[in-house]
Amino acid sequence: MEDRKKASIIESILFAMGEPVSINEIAQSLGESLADTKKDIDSLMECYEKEHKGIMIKQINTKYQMCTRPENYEFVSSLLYDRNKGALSQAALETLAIIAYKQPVTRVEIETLRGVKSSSSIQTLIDRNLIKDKGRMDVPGKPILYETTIEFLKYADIRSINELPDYEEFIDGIQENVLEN
Amino acid sequence: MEDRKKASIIESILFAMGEPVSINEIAQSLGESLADTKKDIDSLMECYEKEHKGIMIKQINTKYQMCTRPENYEFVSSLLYDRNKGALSQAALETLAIIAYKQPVTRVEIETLRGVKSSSSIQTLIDRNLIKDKGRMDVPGKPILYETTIEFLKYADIRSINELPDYEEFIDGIQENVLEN
Amino acid sequence: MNYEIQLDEFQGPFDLLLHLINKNEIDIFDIPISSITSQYMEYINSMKDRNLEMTSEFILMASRLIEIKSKMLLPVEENDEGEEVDPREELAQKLYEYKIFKEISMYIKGKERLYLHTVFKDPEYIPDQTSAEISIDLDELLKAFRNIMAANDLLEGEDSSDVHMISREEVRIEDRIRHIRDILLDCETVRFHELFSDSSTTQKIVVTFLAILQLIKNNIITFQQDMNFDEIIIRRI
Repeated sequence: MEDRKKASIIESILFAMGEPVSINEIAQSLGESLADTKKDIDSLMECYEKEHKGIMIKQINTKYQMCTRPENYEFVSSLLYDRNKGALSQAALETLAIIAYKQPVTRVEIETLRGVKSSSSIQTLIDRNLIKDKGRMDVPGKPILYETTIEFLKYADIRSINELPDYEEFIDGIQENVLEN
Repeated sequence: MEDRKKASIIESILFAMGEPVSINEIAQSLGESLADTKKDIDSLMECYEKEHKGIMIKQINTKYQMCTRPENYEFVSSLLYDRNKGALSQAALETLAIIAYKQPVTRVEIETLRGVKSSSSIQTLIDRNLIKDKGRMDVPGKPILYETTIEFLKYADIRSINELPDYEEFIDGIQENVLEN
Repeated sequence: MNYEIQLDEFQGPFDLLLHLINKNEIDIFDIPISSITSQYMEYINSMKDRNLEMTSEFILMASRLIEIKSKMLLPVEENDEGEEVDPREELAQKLYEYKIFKEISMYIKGKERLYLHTVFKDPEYIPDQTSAEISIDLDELLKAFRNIMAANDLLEGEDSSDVHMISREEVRIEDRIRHIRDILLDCETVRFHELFSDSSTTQKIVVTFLAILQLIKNNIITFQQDMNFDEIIIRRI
């Protein structure tokens, strides 16, 4: 595989994962040795630094993660704050919807359904008091289970989770009465 | 501000926001005019394309969003979850084709063109966020009108609905087929 | 004729007709109606043989084809402008338009892979310092959940009601007869339209109507209508 292709794949992986990814995982996905993979990642990092790119690759022990360049923080944070002020982001709403309907639920279950890493959305929902930790599931790895809070009921203006609309029913008036036609 | 700095900030914003960001938001954050911002984004997009970067910038109407390069999907999906993001059925595809080209359009019009009932295909497309209710037609019975969504633009890989090929092109395609047979 | 193509592969009668037209390599605007009609009927019958009930669209098209076929035997009609009218014209137009949209659907399908292979990411987390109140719109929440479930094919999808074959069990005429008799146990009369109040699909309406006819034939019920366009009253005998 040529270097540019490898660099491109590493970028895709780090972007999609959003959280620290071990060098083993990247090497495995590329089908390359650890040493070669390390070289590829290093040269990508160097290139990001040299060009002062808005995205940085951070190394944490043997893991790598993408993040925004701290110097640009002021430009980013004002936008993020503005968005957070009002309603929830679509990402947070989706995450909340899964937790509301499937609770108690683990992060992996949420991410499998959404197909997107969701730890930042979960954190946002915890900050906003809409969901909380409900202990750990008794399986290997003991993942945290999430459930909605009393505040969630208040904001949604319902008395209990049972009052959530039934999701298996048609929501639209598509099945208009045939007799009317 | 020098161009490289602006490019870097745009990258940071698009990465941090994750979701589609309007050109207005970016311009405001940069403190630049819309026209200049547009130029900066365009040249950044071009550069990403030229270098086959693992991250792409997609334009959807007047918004921009970062995503992974689809060619790298196999390498990313091995690390992400096995999400069984399903393909659309033929029935749903036909319904979507009609809505895309005839919008806004009623269920009855769709069914007349397809020759079969289409209410559950319509529901599927609504659930997939590819079409939406656009109010009701001002005729007896007040039927619901359907139109495509922003998500449809992502699906069709176009920036706006005007970028769909002309209806006539498909007629030509059919006629070529007829001649070939 | 071989039946390797199964009827349930067709989106509807238009789709089946287009298949026959392609197979026979004929022009949409010059369909040999007699041969296509008999091929169409053969498919329909094969479906019956497999004990599958068809949706009304397939049957309706069969009657339409037969109507066109009989018109072709009559002297050529002329329209108001004195032009000869081809009885096949209207159907051909519809098939042609359907074919175009089928073509467009293939084009859209071609884009799908790219879409399914693109990964987006969530907004980065920043500590919340606003602590502003938010209101949660339940409709939005439900919509978000249905979007996710639909993307994973976990909702009861279109295949539960858009199907081209409905299993015979779904609405049986015996059940409708029993239902009507049950209603008439409690009261001597019932208004005609009330018998249809729970008939949400065309199939249910048709079956309910057949059940009424059957009950009249067996002298179990009778009906009366005082004046034209008055409500029809069903009365048990």
